[in-house]
Amino acid sequence: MTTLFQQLINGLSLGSIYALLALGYTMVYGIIKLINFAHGDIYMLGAFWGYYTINYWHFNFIFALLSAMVVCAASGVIIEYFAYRPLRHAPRITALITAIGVSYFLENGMSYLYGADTRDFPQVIKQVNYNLWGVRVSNIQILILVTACLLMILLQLIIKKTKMGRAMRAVSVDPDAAELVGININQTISFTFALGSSMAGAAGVLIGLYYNSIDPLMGMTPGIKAFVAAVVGGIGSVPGASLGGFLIGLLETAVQSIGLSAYKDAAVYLVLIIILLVLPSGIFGKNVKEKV
Amino acid sequence: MTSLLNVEDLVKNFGGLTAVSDVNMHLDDDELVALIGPNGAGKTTLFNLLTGVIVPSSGSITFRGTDGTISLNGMKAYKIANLGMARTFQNIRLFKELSVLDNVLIAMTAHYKEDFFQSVFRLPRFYKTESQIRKEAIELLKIFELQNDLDKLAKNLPYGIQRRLEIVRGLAMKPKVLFLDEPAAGMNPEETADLTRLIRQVQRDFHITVLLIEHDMSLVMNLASRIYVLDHGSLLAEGTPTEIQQNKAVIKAYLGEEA
Amino acid sequence: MILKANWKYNLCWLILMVAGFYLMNTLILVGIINSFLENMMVTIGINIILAVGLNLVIGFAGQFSLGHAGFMAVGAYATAIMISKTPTAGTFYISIIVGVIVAIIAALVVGIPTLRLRGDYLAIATMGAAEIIRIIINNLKITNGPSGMFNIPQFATWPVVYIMVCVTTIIIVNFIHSRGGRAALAVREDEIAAESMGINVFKWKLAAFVLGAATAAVAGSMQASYLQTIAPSNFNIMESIAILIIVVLGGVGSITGSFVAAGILGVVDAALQNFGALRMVIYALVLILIMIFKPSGIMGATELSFKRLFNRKNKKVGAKS
Amino acid sequence: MKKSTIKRITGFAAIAMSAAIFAGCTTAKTTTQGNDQTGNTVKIGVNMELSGAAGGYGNQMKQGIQMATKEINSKGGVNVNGKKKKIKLIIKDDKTSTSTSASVAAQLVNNDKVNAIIGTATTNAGTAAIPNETKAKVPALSPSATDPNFTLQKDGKVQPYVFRACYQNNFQGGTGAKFIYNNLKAKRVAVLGDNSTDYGTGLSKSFKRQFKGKVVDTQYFSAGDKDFNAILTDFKNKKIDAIYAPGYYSEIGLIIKQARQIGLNVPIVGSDGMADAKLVQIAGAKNASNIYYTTPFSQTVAKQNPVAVKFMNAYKARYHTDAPTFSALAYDSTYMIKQAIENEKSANSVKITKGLANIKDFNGVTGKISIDGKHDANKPIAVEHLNNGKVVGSTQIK
Repeated sequence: MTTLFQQLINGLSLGSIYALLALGYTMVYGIIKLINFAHGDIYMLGAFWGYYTINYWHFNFIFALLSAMVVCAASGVIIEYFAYRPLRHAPRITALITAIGVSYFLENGMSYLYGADTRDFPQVIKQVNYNLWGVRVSNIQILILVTACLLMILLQLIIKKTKMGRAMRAVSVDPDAAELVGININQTISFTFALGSSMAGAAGVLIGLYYNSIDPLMGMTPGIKAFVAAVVGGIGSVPGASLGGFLIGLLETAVQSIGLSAYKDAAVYLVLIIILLVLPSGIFGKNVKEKV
Repeated sequence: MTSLLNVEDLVKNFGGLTAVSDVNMHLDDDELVALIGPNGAGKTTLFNLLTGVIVPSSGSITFRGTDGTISLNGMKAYKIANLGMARTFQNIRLFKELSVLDNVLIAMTAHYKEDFFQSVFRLPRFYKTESQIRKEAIELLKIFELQNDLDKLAKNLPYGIQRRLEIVRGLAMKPKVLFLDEPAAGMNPEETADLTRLIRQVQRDFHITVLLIEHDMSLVMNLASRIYVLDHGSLLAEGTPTEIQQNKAVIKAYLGEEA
Repeated sequence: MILKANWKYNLCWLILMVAGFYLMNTLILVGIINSFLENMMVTIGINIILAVGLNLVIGFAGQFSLGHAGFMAVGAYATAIMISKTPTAGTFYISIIVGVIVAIIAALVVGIPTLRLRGDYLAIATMGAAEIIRIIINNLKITNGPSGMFNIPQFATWPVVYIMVCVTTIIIVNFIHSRGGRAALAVREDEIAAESMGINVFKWKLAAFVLGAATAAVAGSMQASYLQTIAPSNFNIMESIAILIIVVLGGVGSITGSFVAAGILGVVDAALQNFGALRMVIYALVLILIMIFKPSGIMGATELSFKRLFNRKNKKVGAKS
Repeated sequence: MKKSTIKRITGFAAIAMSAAIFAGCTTAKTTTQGNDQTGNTVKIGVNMELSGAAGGYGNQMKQGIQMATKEINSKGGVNVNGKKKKIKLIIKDDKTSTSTSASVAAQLVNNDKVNAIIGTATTNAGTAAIPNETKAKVPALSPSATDPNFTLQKDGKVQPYVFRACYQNNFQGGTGAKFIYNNLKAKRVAVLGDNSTDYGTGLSKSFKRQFKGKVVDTQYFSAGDKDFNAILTDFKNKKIDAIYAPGYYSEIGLIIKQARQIGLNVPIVGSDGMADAKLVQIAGAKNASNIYYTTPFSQTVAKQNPVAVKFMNAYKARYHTDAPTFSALAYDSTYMIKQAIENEKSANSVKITKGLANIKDFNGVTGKISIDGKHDANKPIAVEHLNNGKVVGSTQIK
């Protein structure tokens, strides 16, 4: 029984990481229908920013986290401006290839400049384990879980309650109509990228701290998993992304705990396919039918 | 003899909204029937139900095929099409990036066979069927004076010609019934007059039943032998053009209370 | 009438293929093409087979598949396993057929459920399916797990690959210009209109998908026997993406484009070997810049066509007289 | 109509025929005597994973090779039959891809006419390069390809032009098995191996084959995984005495960290992929206790080995960090080629091959190396013991 709870905690803590990353995917996809392959690499940039500022500029944790969010937001906006904006009216597959190009550029650019080695993240917060009825939880696990939930609520508030959020929703439904009613599309999309990328930046620092290991290719695997999570949850939906993240985290943990670790990724993809077959737009996705 | 197409108590609900309610109608061989009604009356929805694009909530649609009457309820759209029901779309749905000839050839897909190996290895049989089918398509296009545009992309044709090509494409399916969804929309009077001639010609030469949705009353009154009037999803009236012109309910629906 | 016109074009293509073969052969005999260049060209050839097959699925049937490497893996392992057991040329050719058959079965198993999905959802589902295939191969005993298989006898010499490039391209191009290909194009253009024209949309999607998978298996067989080494990691998501890049770079819907892009990328890849860690940075930048300045790819949707060349000439002659 | 088809078919037949004929011609002409040494340099090609999945390890090897070359050249170069020739490195990236590796090998042996090749880091990329190397009769020495069959042909005969400077999996896995059973007296062991490379699975398999106790559970992970809590929680319930975890330091470091954090304190035994200072940094010094790994490059043993001491100091001076095993193996590989040239008094590639096959008691950073009949590197193996992140002892295993 304790083991079951322990595995549940393990799954939730892994899931909160995917959820954190999936939020950024879902926002960008929601607004310009682009699978932003570079999102995982922005997360990597965030982790490296944290690494360097803490090690060399001796930032404290909160300041490193916030500055990483700002830096990642800026890089997200810059990437959108140079790589995606010129392609806004091009075929979507072209934009996708560009996103892959940006991803390669960031991964290999960082490898070239700083080396492809794994390095250890400075442990600015001492890890403390709490023992609750035999179940172990660490303070950093709780921190990540709480941050993921807070950011999700914050995002939902921004989207539902603010003027910018309204603009985002309008652009995602019909950019042309949104422009007609006076919404500045470029600004709205930039803002979305800033928001999504700052999530990735926060995730980078938190996860760097949690696992204590970062490298230039660290965004690749979680990036794809997080995208799968976003799709499972219904891409474009904020609660969906979080739910998808937790679902994938729990699933991976479950598969590993029953001893099928070699097939853990296969199980994730299998569940993805099954969910899409039953719900073609994911759990919270809206199924838009073409009007005849 | 039963009607070619028979619709009984047809209902379609979208969530809480009833788009089509208790519609009864029939189409007989070789007649030209019009379906009119104000915007949002459910005309296109009815078309979509008849052609299998959407599935009815209740009621029945039956079709007199070569071997007996067949129920079309829940049948896949392509199967219904292959029974002999062709259609055009309100917002032209040609294969835009393909040539005029390809548009017509695609519509003929069900009417010829090409074995995979024949076509991939270009066996003699392939060339034979291909030249036959092309000849047929070109002849059809000739009737509608499109023979000089064979290799043009559909998207590059003028609007009126696109409408015409869509009708030709429907005819290439060798249908028994042709559904035309607002064929005169966006046309000037001259083009509309052309279209009227065209539809008449189609009906005369090909001996098919035509069901026509149209807002242009002159065209409808000119062409149709019978008219169905749809309002708020249900049938308001049915009759010959003269009957409909004098029907109080129809006038009310079209012109509002004061009339 | 059509026939007479067609055999002229067919002959042109045939001459081009044979001439290409003899040109390459002569260059090898006089030593201009050494084994490095031969290696590069064979790699380009294999990439052409892959890209042409994927282009059929994406460019002509309009189905966004990201799982091409999975089917390639099926063909590669079929060949590797069979010719490692009985290393004869006969087994090699049988193994290609076996690979194709298994790939067709795999494509049916993957395609029948997933081809109901659209756009990016289909992409992510096919990507998942390909990963499942790879993970299974990675954990099987007969495939030797992650170590992969090596010391595979080489039967796929460059002439074999050359002929396979020709054969698969002929098959796919001929398919596109036939009843089935036109139906697939209709599906790409407008599913609803295609359906109302009596076209079984799902069937033709599946046909294109399966044919694409079958050619991918051929490419896999070629690679396994030419390189004499395969490992599951050769067939991961990145490989599927690499094939997709060739297709998009060349032009979605242009077979000629796939040829051109596979050639250019093959040369660029060989040239960048000297740049070490910088190579992928340059590659990424080139990719981004081409996409921004040529969003529809190098060739757009245009094809090299002898028919058009002839017609243009005829028109000119006609204008003069 | 018929005509065109027939033409087409005959055309195809023509292609097929000529293909068959000329295929014979093209392969028949490649009979070389290997690449001779020309000019004032000995050309050594480096076919290495500088980008892609194994890019990190490949770059460490590149550093080792460059260091060795610089040292040799600063002393005048390699002594080729009395004349000092400088080494010219030609470094090319194979992207951790089999097809690129084959292409790199072809370019090195044909265009650059190298006399020997160092590489590759991984078995898969290495085997893809073998046909081209064999055709050109140029030897390839891999610093770290560990699959037992890497140096063997299909029929079990040795690959004439392929060598390695590291242990093969059976040897190292067997040593791990002996150590856990005999020295740690552990009877119930769980295996947690890297399933994305031949290295992790190869070691897992050979360990399981040779371990005399009970292997309670075998689980796998992939390179790039970061969360092992689920597997470790599962292990914790299985009452195991030790974990055998073959893989690279980036993942094993995390496994150690997470195992200790959930209170799983059994010994964790690994392989030479762990022997890197980064292991302790990632795991945390406090967590890195009760850790053992098989390695040729023991820091304690190295203190008695002057070559190793020199290497470690030089590496630290140049790169400001402790030398990783991969750099050491690559460094040794470079010197082994130098040794082969000097023994044979020739830098012809076929001669170098012969020289490499005959290397005996070569004094390397990673121990006294002899190449055996299977072109494997025989050298002593040690098990290092970490406590609180420090190497506290090492055991020689016979």
